[in-house]
Amino acid sequence: MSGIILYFNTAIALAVPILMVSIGVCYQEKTGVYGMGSDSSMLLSCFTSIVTLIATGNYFVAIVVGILSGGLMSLFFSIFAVRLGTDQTLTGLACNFAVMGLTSSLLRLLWGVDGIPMMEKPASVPIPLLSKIPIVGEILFDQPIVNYLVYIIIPISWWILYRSTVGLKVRAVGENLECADSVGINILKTRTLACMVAGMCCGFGGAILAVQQVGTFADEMTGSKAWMGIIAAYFGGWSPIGATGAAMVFGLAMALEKRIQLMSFISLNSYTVQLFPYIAAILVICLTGKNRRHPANMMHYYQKQ
Amino acid sequence: MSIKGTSKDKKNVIETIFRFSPVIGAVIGLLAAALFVMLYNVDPITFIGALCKGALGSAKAIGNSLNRATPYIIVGAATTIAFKCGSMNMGQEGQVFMGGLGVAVVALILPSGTPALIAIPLALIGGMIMGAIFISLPIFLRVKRGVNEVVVTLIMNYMATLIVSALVVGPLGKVGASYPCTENFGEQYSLFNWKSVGHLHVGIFIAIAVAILAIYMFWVNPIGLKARAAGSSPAASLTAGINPTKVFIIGMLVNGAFCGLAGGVELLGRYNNLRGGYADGIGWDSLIVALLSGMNPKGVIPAGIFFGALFTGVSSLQRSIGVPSALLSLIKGIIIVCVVTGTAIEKYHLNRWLTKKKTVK
Amino acid sequence: MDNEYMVEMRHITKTFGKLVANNDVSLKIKKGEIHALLGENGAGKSTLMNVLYGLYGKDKGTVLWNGQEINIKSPDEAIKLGIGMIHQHFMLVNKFSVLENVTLGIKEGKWIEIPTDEIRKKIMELSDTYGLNIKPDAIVENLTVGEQQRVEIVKALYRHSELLIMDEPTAVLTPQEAKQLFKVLYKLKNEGKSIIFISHKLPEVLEICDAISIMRDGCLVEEMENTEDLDEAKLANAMVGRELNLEVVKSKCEPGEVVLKLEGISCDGINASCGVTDFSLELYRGEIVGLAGVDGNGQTDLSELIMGLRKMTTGKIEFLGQDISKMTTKQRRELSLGYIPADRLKSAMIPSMSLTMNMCINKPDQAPFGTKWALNQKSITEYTERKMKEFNVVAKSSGEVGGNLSGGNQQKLVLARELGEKVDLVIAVYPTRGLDIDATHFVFDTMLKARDEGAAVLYISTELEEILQLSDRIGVLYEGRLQGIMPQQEAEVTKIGLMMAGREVEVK
Amino acid sequence: GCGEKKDAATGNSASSGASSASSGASSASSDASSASSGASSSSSGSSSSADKKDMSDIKVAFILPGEYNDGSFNQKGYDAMLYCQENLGVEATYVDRIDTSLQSETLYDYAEQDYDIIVSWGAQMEDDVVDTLAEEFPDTQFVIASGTKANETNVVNIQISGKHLGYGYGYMSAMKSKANKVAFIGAGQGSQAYTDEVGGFIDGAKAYNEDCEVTIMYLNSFNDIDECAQAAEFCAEQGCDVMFADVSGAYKGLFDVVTKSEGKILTFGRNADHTKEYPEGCLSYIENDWGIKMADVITNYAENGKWGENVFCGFGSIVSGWTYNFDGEPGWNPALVSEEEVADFQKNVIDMIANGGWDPTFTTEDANPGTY
Ligand SMILES: Nc1ncnc2c1ncn2[C@@H]1O[C@H](COP(=O)(O)OP(=O)(O)OP(=O)(O)O)[C@@H](O)[C@H]1O
Ligand SMILES: Nc1ncnc2c1ncn2[C@@H]1O[C@H](COP(=O)(O)OP(=O)(O)OP(=O)(O)O)[C@@H](O)[C@H]1O
Ligand SMILES: [Mg+2]
Ligand SMILES: [Mg+2]
Repeated sequence: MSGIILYFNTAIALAVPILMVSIGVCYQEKTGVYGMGSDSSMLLSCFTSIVTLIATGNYFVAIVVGILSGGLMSLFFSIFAVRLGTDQTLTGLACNFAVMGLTSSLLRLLWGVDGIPMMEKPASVPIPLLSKIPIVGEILFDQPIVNYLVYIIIPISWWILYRSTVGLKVRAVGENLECADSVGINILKTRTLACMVAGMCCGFGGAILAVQQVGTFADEMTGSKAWMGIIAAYFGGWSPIGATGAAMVFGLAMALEKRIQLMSFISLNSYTVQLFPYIAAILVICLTGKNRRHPANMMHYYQKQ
Repeated sequence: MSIKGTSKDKKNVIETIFRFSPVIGAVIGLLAAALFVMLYNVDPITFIGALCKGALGSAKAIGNSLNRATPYIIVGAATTIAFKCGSMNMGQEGQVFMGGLGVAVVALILPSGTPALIAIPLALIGGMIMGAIFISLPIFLRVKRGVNEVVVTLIMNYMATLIVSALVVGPLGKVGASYPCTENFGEQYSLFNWKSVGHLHVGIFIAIAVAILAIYMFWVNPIGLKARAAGSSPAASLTAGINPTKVFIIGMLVNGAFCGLAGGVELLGRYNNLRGGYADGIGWDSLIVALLSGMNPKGVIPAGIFFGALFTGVSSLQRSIGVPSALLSLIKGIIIVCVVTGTAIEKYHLNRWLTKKKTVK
Repeated sequence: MDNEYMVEMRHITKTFGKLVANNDVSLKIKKGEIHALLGENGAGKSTLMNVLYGLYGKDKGTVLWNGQEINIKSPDEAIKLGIGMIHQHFMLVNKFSVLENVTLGIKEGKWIEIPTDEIRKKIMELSDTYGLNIKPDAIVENLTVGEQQRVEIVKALYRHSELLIMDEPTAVLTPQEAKQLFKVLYKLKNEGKSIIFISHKLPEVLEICDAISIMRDGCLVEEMENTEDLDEAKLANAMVGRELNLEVVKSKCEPGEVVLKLEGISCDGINASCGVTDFSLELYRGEIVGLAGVDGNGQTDLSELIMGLRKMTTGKIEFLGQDISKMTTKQRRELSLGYIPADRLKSAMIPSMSLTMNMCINKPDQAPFGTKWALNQKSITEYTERKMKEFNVVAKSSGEVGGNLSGGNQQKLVLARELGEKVDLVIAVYPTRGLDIDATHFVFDTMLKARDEGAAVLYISTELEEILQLSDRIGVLYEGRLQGIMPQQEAEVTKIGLMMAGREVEVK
Repeated sequence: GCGEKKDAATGNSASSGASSASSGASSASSDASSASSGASSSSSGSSSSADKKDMSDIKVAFILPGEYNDGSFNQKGYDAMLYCQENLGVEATYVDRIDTSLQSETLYDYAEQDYDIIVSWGAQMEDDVVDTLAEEFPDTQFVIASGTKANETNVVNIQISGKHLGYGYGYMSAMKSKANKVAFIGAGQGSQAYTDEVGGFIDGAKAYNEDCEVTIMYLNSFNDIDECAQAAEFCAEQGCDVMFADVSGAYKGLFDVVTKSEGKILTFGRNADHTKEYPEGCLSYIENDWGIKMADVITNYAENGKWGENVFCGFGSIVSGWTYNFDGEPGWNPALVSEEEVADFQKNVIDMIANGGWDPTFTTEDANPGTY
């Protein structure tokens, strides 16, 4: 029984940063701005949140700083990609490179060869009654406090995107820029804001990863997590609920990979086993990802005549 | 409707200058990077000097730069092809890796006495086939199931590195290797190279040939016209009797095959065995090259050489003036942002700014 | 000064790069009037309206709103002032429902949940009051163009605009729908609102407008009151600046051999279309067969079926005695035929490519465009320029991209491509949609010329007038079936009208 | 000249390297260093004395594949560079983060410049070095740290015996495991050194207790702390109570898990003295002084000129690869490892292997992930 709980807990832990990125990507890509640069927001936030944590010792402040720096990074991205109309993919990739270099050189500047210290990670907080529910309760409601925040962000994001007027604007911008402009939606503002919200989500994901899960900063510590987030958004159809499902699939598959390694009867080398989550992801996409169409104005730049 | 007479000298000068906006962007990017490097007590002039010297300062540097440009040009050209055919392949990285695998499989199967003139082409064809096979899954899923190829190719990038590693550690692996790799292929598989020119290998000619082929196919041959039509407007091309799905499939396959070729050339040009991680980052950098070229095969050679030189120059900095390696990707990022900004300004804003100035006067 | 004018545009100049689209235009709209804005394709009407609406920035000039000088920088501000606009190219989000499209950009309820029920009720109210027949929950991409046009109207009405700009609202409406719209306009006018009405259909302009402004080449050339002694010819002449002959001169029809034979062909519909059911027709050399019908009754399906763009479920198609049912579009393109599809921006032109490339797209590997191995750029350019002259295509150069041409010129380019060489069969679907009188007549002339040169012409249109003028035989399409076919001499408007509505009418 | 040096060294340090681990009396490495430098000076006569170089004239380049401050293997290289610079006065420089794709370029660049000694850190580059560079640049001295290959003329390889290392860890793990379940967390399967280490680990654990369950698990990356922590949690959930991770930066993840267990899970420090941070559960850490090793190589080069040799470091070898230290001192964690256990280890691992009692060959399949 504890095995199952651990398995799901690991899956959730793996999924949460991916999920936050993918929710961010939902906002951003719904307005037709490619989320290639998510990694930059996430990585920068990992760095700033840990630095803040070391400086202040306060988790809350650390996470807030992480979120803000993610948003700032995205703002920087949007100045180029949204305002000036630079190629979104290239700008995103360039931001990723830049932040990779920036964080690791700052890391050296600040801590040098001694390396950054390892910080203690906050314990999980069981929710009084709910966590008593067997299995489900133990899996879902005995989590670090930030994860509960993520639980709330998912439905709120869905509601914002699909039920609120703001969401309607966001989606309209992604579908038909001219139409959006003609009904009085400020495209620049909408896109820039969506990018910033996306950056803040990625920043939150990064802060969770650094402060809650790892407890320190390592070069390129986000690994492929931001990419996974982008993929999850795609195949969740840019809906926060869909993206949650996709991120959970990734989390479960990645957690399963370690289980498979433990099974002695399949003697495969580690690389073969590590292929498993990706195969699973592709299988799931085959089954569910049919005819996902990205927003019609993806990567289109809008310039007022 | 009337056309305003083209006017004035000054405006034209500015416009001509901005034709070279990518170059200007690159220069500004270098200056920005130089300012940043000052944080590390490196003099900006030394920095730029060292960067240029490392990229183009000697025969060896030029050789290194061209070697690095080789896969960029091949993959870049292939990517522009696929893009013009209406597909968004993001799986270059994986396809390049698989190309190396194809080369290795052929090289390990062929009898060891095969002469180079037969062995190398066969091996490279093996690479191309492998690249094409690897890209077939996203094609199939897109055509038959409507699954977006961006997602699948992205995921398959991760799979490719793992597949190569798994095979190199497993069935193809050399026993007792100090790092995961296959047996050596044999001398005959090494691409001819000039030692004195930084081991510049003949791959660069293959690359230029591929780029020229792409230019020919796209701007001269009628097939290219049809493909471009299908890529930019599927409905209209259907009416004109072109099958956009077929174009998509062929474009993707060509992309996969040429990525495989690039992987093969890289492998045979630099190494004599297949090893995990041998092509790390090439696919991504090539995608950048393709994008920098404006997804136009014509721009791929200069963009590829620029990026190859940038990469070589930047990675020589640590050796020459001790700039920490961590800064290198920052410098790369700054320069790319500046180049794309230059392009965007030329494309969208320049005219407007110029005319605005005028009306103010 | 009393604010007699609701809006005054003064000395507006607007350029696109080197092209001057509006040159020192001044336009005055009174309160409570329906003001027509006329002009040839590309005269700058839409541009001027887009400037007024804030969608385009202006280079020079001022706008007065109720006597007050204002600077409208974005549609947002225009909407706040009470300006509504129905755009020539629909401004609708295809993936959204009608309700969402109407809600879009409405200020009430920022950050809050969309008051869906309330809005639905209001839409239904509007729909009932003005007789628009709107389904609030339908997805826009599943609607016919006529329905989409009505959604645009509801969108504008919903905002209670003081000034309503309507850029060719009747281009895709049936006569009945147009009548309905005019009622709406009168009602609005009586409520004291002003309307700017752009149209190429002069009779309706004469019918409903109080004042008329005419643009030519980016300049406002004439302003007039709509008085008794105005007629179509006068308007048309003012628009083009020279005498126009609006008569269609037609020689006698002498049908020859069968060119196209359709035997009971059918296909399934997609989205909003109804498909084609058991359609049989023979087309002879030297005749024009007009197919009338309300939009959405299988016109597009039929043409696409003939071109092999749709899967044929039953039937047989013969071209000059050869069975082409199994042929691909590519193979059919090798035959001597010309095809003018319904949606020119989407299906006929590649907006991002140059005119030369658009010209050779059908057969790039054949003379004079090139060989299997290479395009002959020089001869393509030469050919394109020759045809452009022949077909009167106005563009900066043959290297201009297709998307930058005005609608009329795009259509002419398509005509030049499809009918530039002698062909045996012409299939034209709505070829005059959105064209000005001059261009429309040019299309007529081209069709007649093709006919006289021995081609069989299948002319599909929703404009009964055109069909009656042009055709030798007239058929009616209803729900994908051929409701009946008759020689032009026997065609009566009432009879065809009944058939178009689905009534079975005795045809001799 | 090299042959003599080797012979001389054998007599001097064979026992000290093996025994220091148990006795804790003195550092084996420093012994070895003094031994070899002593040996070199004594044997200098036989080699051409004209070769003798001034330390300050010698230029050394270290090529590190990973981050210079990864707190692990690459940092050892950086430290070794600093050590040589300070203690020998040579002109030393380094480059880090040299990916596979940059290796040959970097190696050639240094070889063509007038560097005397080029140190390639890790086995990744050794084929390039041994097969091509060494022949092309016969006047340059190449050194491979922790590789498997050398040549006779100008490539020195310091080969740390992964096999011995792994066996030792495995044996001690099995000895300390109450649940009879131990785990090894690794990354980058495939190199012979790694295969040997894993194979040795399994063999060592089984040698202590045939029924001991050994779990082998691999991470996707050497640096993913989070992943390492998750792997450790899985192993803990399986019941493993002694775990060892040989991954560069990611070991921090394992440490996080074992620290939380408050002494229930035991582990070993790797490359850094974790016994200080976690005395309640850290059995020892390995002191592998690359600085001294590199200093020896450079000194010998200065005295005798270039040479090629595979310097094997393991139990019973001429030069010991490492010592087991606790809290800065040689020896095991006294609170966790009793005198008898240390003696057992000395007898059944160090002495047994030194006497040639165990020398299998492992293939990659032997190191596959799974439970053994
Ligand atoms: N966005 C644009 N960029 C460049 N040129 C444009 C743009 N929009 C319009 N034009 C050009 O400006 C001129 C006026 O176009 P406009 O759309 O105002 O004509 P119009 O009078 O509305 O014609 P139509 O009756 O065909 O709608 C045309 O020559 C057109 O090609
Ligand atoms: N960050 C890394 N990137 C790539 N390869 C690495 C990295 N860290 C270690 N390796 C490889 O793994 C091998 C074993 O590394 P390990 O950390 O066990 O060092 P070692 O040889 O045992 O030396 P030491 O005993 O000083 O730690 C090295 O030879 C190196 O090739
Ligand atoms: Mg118009
Ligand atoms: Mg080791």
